[in-house]
Amino acid sequence: MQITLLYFARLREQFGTGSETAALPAEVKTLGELVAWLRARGGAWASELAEGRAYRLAVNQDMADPTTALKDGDEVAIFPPVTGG
Amino acid sequence: MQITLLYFARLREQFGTGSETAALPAEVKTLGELVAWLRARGGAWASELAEGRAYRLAVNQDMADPTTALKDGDEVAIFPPVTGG
Amino acid sequence: MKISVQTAAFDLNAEVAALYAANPKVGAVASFLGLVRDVNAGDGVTALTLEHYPGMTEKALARIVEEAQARWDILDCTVIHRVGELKPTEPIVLVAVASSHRQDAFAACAFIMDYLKTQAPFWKKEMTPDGERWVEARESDEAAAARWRE
Amino acid sequence: MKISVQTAAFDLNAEVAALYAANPKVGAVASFLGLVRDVNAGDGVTALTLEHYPGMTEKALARIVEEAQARWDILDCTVIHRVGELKPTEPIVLVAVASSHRQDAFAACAFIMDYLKTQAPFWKKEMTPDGERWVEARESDEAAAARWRE
Repeated sequence: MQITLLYFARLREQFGTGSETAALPAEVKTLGELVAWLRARGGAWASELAEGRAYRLAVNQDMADPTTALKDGDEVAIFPPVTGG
Repeated sequence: MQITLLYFARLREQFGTGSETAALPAEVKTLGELVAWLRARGGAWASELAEGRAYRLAVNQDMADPTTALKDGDEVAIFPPVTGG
Repeated sequence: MKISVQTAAFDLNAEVAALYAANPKVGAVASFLGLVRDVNAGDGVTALTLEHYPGMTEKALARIVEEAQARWDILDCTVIHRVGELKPTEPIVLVAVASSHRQDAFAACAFIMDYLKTQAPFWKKEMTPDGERWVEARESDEAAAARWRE
Repeated sequence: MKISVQTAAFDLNAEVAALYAANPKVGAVASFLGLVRDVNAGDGVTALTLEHYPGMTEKALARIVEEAQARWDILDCTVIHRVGELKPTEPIVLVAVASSHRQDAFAACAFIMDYLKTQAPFWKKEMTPDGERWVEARESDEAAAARWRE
């Protein structure tokens, strides 16, 4: 399946991009599996998404967690804990 | 001793005056004794200051209670529970 | 700190800006505006007259603000209470508290309002279609003030 | 209900008056103004850049306001959050809640701020004399939001 990935704030800077379209391998079915797949890219992906790092996930503009199932066409966002207000 | 008495809101209207100067008999030494002395005037004084009626007391512009001792020249105010804000 | 008892209306922008515009340590301003409602206890209210005890009013408000300052980190604070005749939708009271952080600002603002409601000598008289009446104090206001003493 | 994410400044008078001027049922407006401070975590801050997630931001704020409406009696409410570059003493956020009674207005306003701080996708970057840095989320903000779920 194909999804849109969005990155914000520190993650956007570290990954060097704010968005990308990704064609996911068949075994990537959940948000948690997506993060593991991104982490396997190495570099900033491995360090920013390492176990124990704080990041947040959203699917189609709602907060989500690693167990959330993905479907074709989803808009997935990964970003640091929010700091507005 | 001589004191100034101030009345506000409903009590001012019921007593028909907002202030008076009173020369107290020697046995009136506390706020509680002052209220009893006023109550003995009868009429609105007896009904508005009856046991169980809600009123508040202040001496020299600070909230006070019936045990507060009076001294010559005090400004004593009697008024209903406050309703500002 | 500014405490004012006045008949005139006030300018919310100017009052709040006075708390933060010149002080870049201020990160939060919590404010409360109390307004005349056109209904109370089920009856229509066409106007409100606010009476107060000149002298004691300012003293009571200053004491309430001092107690708030002792409890929370406050950088500045304004309390304005109007007296005289007011119509529905007119502002009666403004309490605005500036602090570095929002929790202090919120708590101090709510505290000042709860104490003002039970400790500051103001009285409201309502004009209704059936005539005038003095507003009765509410038990819930006593309870709100009491919770800060727990 | 008004929710706005904008770069422009806003007019506190106009925003608050819009909540009560046409509705004589409103007895209380609690509001919160968040401002850029010139210091954070011990360092000087000369400017702040606010980034957000367009689309999700408005959705998250609307959801927070809906939850506040479900919990308290709210007559109207405005949330404005600015984005882009801001200087010390400039307003960042306004949350204003109108209600018949002050307890609902205060609680809903504090709740919306606590949730906004942890649920709405905004991020602050600070300019300091030593360069730029992303502001770190604070544990105390998570704790403030968590207390509403107890």
